[in-house]
Amino acid sequence: MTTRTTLKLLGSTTLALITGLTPAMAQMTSIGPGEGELSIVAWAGYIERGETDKAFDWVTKFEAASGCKVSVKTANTSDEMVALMNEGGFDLVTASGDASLRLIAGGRVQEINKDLIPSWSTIDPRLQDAGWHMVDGKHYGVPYMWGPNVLMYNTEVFKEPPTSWNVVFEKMDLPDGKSNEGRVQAYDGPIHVADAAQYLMFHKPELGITSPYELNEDQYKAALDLLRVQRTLTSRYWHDAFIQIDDFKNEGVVASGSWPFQVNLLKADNQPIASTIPQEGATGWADTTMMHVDSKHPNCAYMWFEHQLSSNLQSDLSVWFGANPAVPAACTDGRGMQTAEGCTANGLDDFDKIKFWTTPVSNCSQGEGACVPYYRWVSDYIGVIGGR
Amino acid sequence: MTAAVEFRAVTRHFGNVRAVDGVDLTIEEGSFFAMLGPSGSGKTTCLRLISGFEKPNDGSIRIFGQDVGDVPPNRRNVNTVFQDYALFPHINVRDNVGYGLMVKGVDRRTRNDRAEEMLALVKLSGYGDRKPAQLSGGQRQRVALARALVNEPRVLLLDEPLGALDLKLREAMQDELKALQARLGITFIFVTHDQGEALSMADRLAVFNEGRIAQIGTPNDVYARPRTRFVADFVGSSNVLPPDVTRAFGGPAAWASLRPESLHVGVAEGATPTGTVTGLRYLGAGSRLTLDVAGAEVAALVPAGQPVPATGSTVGLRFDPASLHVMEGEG
Amino acid sequence: MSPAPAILPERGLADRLTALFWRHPRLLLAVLLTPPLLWLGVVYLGSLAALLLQSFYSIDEFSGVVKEEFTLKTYGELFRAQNMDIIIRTLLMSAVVTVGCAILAFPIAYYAARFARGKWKAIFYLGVMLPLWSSYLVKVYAWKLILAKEGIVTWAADGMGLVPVLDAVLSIPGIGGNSLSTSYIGTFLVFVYIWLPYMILPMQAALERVPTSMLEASADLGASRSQTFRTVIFPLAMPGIIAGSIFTFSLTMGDYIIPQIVGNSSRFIGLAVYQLQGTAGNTPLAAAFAVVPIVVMLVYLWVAKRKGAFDAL
Amino acid sequence: MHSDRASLSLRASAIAGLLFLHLPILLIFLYAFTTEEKSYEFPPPGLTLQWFGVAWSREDIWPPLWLSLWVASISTILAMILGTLVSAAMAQTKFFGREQISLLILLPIALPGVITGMALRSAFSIMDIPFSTWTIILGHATFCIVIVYNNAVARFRRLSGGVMEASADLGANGFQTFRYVLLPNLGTALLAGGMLAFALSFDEVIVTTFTAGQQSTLPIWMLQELVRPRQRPVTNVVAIVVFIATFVPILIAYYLTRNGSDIAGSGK
Repeated sequence: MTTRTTLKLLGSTTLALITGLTPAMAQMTSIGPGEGELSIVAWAGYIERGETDKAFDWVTKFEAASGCKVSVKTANTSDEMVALMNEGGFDLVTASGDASLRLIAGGRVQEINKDLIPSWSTIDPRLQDAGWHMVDGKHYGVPYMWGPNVLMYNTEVFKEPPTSWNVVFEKMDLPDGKSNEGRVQAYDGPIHVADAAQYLMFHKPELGITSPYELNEDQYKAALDLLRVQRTLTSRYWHDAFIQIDDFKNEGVVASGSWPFQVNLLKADNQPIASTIPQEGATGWADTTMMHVDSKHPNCAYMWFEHQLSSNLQSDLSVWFGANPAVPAACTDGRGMQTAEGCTANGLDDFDKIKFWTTPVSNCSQGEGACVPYYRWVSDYIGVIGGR
Repeated sequence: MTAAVEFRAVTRHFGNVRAVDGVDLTIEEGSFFAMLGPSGSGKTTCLRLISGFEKPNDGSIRIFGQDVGDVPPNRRNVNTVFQDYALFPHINVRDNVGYGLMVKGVDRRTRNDRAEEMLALVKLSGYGDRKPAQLSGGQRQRVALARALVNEPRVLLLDEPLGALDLKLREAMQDELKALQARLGITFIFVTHDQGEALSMADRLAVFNEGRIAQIGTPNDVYARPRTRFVADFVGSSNVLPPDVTRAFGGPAAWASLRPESLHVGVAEGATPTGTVTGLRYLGAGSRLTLDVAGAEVAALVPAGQPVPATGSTVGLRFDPASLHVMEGEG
Repeated sequence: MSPAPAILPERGLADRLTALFWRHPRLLLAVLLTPPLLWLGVVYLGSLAALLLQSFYSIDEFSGVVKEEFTLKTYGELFRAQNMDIIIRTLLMSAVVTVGCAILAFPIAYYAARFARGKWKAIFYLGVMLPLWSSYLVKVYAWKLILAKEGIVTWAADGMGLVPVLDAVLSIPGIGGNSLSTSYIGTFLVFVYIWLPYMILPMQAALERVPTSMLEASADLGASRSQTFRTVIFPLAMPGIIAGSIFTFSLTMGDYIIPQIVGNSSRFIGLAVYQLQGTAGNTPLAAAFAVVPIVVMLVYLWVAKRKGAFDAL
Repeated sequence: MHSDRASLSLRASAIAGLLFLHLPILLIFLYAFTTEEKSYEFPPPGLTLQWFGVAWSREDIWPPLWLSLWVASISTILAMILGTLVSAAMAQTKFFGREQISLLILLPIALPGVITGMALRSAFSIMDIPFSTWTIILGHATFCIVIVYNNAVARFRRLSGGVMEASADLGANGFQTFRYVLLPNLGTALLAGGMLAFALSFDEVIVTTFTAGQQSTLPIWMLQELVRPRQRPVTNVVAIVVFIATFVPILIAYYLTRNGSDIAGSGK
């Protein structure tokens, strides 16, 4: 580390090593014996080994059967997942649609060979070739789970489920007669701009929004203006599921966009909490397990791909997280805890009402360079939260 | 007699400051030698050059004829009594005194015996178990002395050893040091800015000014026959006469010194020179007059019992011409 | 007495080395300084240089991969309005926290330095040190609970009938909010609490160096208490305050945990750096942000050095 | 009357300040006994002793605890060596670059931890150094040096320079001076500095998150527990145990340094 030249040299060598490996990395053609280890970047609650609740454990048996010891690094946002994968050292990531394309474009994940995954055919056909993990006809991941971003609310304030997202976007009096100022929350991630856009899509059709992830300058500006109104209503944004749980319990928060995960935990704690998908519909996430380009344990990774599609895992996972399995049979075959009613409650039938998270890019259906790209979402959303 | 310490053209400078500037010096073995001078005159640096804490930039230093340019302090058989004593705070008095023996590998029993002997020498028997912090200033000074003497050095260096003591203790210690030196017969070199101390204790003394030796000699030489105005001024309280005033006193046209106690005040008639009394201070053993003689200020002592002239009166001055000392040096 | 030699013989390697170092004092200095300078000069400064280097790179906005080509684009981004907001917000908060700490610390430091003796001295020392060394994280979470809308402050205000006061405080525009835990006031309180010991200790050290006689001299010359404070105690405590403020200012500027837990989600530099680098992977912009505290602290240290505050650290 | 007694208002504000410092700590104690598991509510719904047992039997506490102890020990030893060396050099002589070095030592603590952490992380990634226990130690030792240095340099300043010269004058070589004079006089200051450095390293989280990779130190474990609470009171139990465990070393450090003007342990 003596001179800048050395630094530069070392830096570029490292980069060359990483990028140089990408094309050379051939797709796997067969699965060998496990390497004994597997490290996964995952959302909180995605990879459970019975520590939180003994009934929910889909790691211990996998470890015993495959000999691959699983270690999990939890990430709180899609941005964090991309950063962790860019840094390297992990085998798998449970990436949402707003991260998966970035990972593919950045050359951080490798194409997978679905022939090595016997259960591939059991995946929901609507997910098999979804655009957030398939590029140029190549598959870059195995679908894991999907779900809506629900509106979580306090049942003591809302005797009837709110029918519109307006409770978190517009200044208004809630059913208990008090203003919603300081009593609602929003997600602390730039992808939340899409929620605003979806709301406008319903209430201001004159803007001509067709997809909340494809916004031209005018549509984008309208969404930001709406978010600026929301800033005046929101005391604090949430980015951590458990801090949101705390805030619903002792910070007086009564409504917020949320995940079924928090809803289930709060309900289990006997809190007066419920959730709904209002008339505007909802954004949602469809997560895909992707494999790092430099994965040191590819055999274990392929064993996990197969394992994650087993219907009893999918079933338990969907109960645990309050979401929908990538394998529809898990709702009905009775091998896990999930039931058909449960899947319906989690929005299995709402698939078409959900706009799945995907990374906004400038070349969109409105034309080349017509849409506002994601990096502007990032910096502008920081500005909105900062009151600008 | 061999020379205990010899300086040949020794120079030591710190940055642009010449702390010691071309000093030649010979200190006889067995003598009690004083280095006298105001602070910053280079005397302490000379001491540190002997002990080895400073190294000369130029010139050479010999101790008992051996060049010590390459010898670090721990191998010089020279010990120091530091100005602030520098006793080791964490060990007791006995171990402080025995330290020099310990680092030479002397066994504990012998070391303790020798330490007790040394403590007895400085009249501190029975204080061995105390920590330095539990001693008075005078006692610490004695411990420092005992600690320096335990190694039987051939030269003992004392850096303002009495500076921190009060007047009475200082006088007692002066006598003791003198007696100790006579008894042990080793060379003592001590640094002081107190001319009285230097005059009363030293066999020979060197007066330092701005890194050079202004004069070197016996106390009597230096006191009675200062070579320069600086020496005359610094040692005692001599009248320093400019050339024209020297002429008024009947001497040559040169700078001269004249001790106040050599001047006798009497009637103006027939006396050369005469002066006007401008001030008077009562000292107990006499009075000190300030006179204006040919435009210069001159001091004279009037012994007790003699009449004291009034301020403003004109008086005559009489003196033994031999006591008018014409100085060789200018500076 | 048998005459000993004037020069003692050399005994072994230790003596030879001692002589070597005595002849060449620079060599000893080099031996002493080389390991720490290698560590701090190469490892630490080298790392800072690596960081600065990154601030001249940029990021590919879509894939999030760092492009290692020299550009000033990232610094340009730093001057965007929302990023300037973060910088100004952070510097203001750091300044206010520093002043708050200084005001709260003074009576504690002054009492501990001047009046506490024996047992009380030990109690004050422990009283300051224990919070300093007890888990930072758990303390911050405890504050979240204290400040929550349904937390202890509200509970106590309710019990004492002070709810209107609390509401009035929370309705102050700009710094108020829905509850203390989601307002700038809350962020400020937690910062002040967490960094307070860092102000007390150097301040106490500086005040302990003020000789009692100096205060007596001032009183003797007819100064009133407040005059003594203004003209004697305060200037003498100043190096301690500056030393302490280095910590409070810098720690506030760099903290990324407190604003995540208490406050209204507005970013501070520390949090921005943490999120840009750690979660968004935008290392170049994070590095550019990091340059701000480095510059601020270098200026701060330069001023502190001139005021002689380093001795009080 | 001016100097002996503090005015009532001064005494009251000093004591109020101390209480302010301790209120949240009382709360931490209280919530170690709450019956509520997943999040905090005030007042706690009930009290129980069970969390102490639960904490004891939680296996995931031990590896972070050992790692933290190990990291803090090694960092402290490194910091003590480096801090002593540099303070010895600074105490000895005036030399060119002295001021710059004192600034350099201070820098890791004067710059925000997030900067130090990020800088080290950048360097690791550029040099292709994988994260390990040693990367954590590297970060910790860097900011611990100043703690040891501050304590040692204050003691050097107080130790009259004469004693080292006196030792040499009496015939001791450099190693003897180090062993018989320097070390005994510096010892307590080094010990105090070392203990504070240890405590600092043990509680550090800001830098560690950047230099730790996959491993968890105790504070990182706590952070994970606090944001993802299962049995949240367990973190309070751990905090209490650490609090009580640090009480003794801090008290010892106080008695070791109390006679000097050097206030130990400022700086984090």
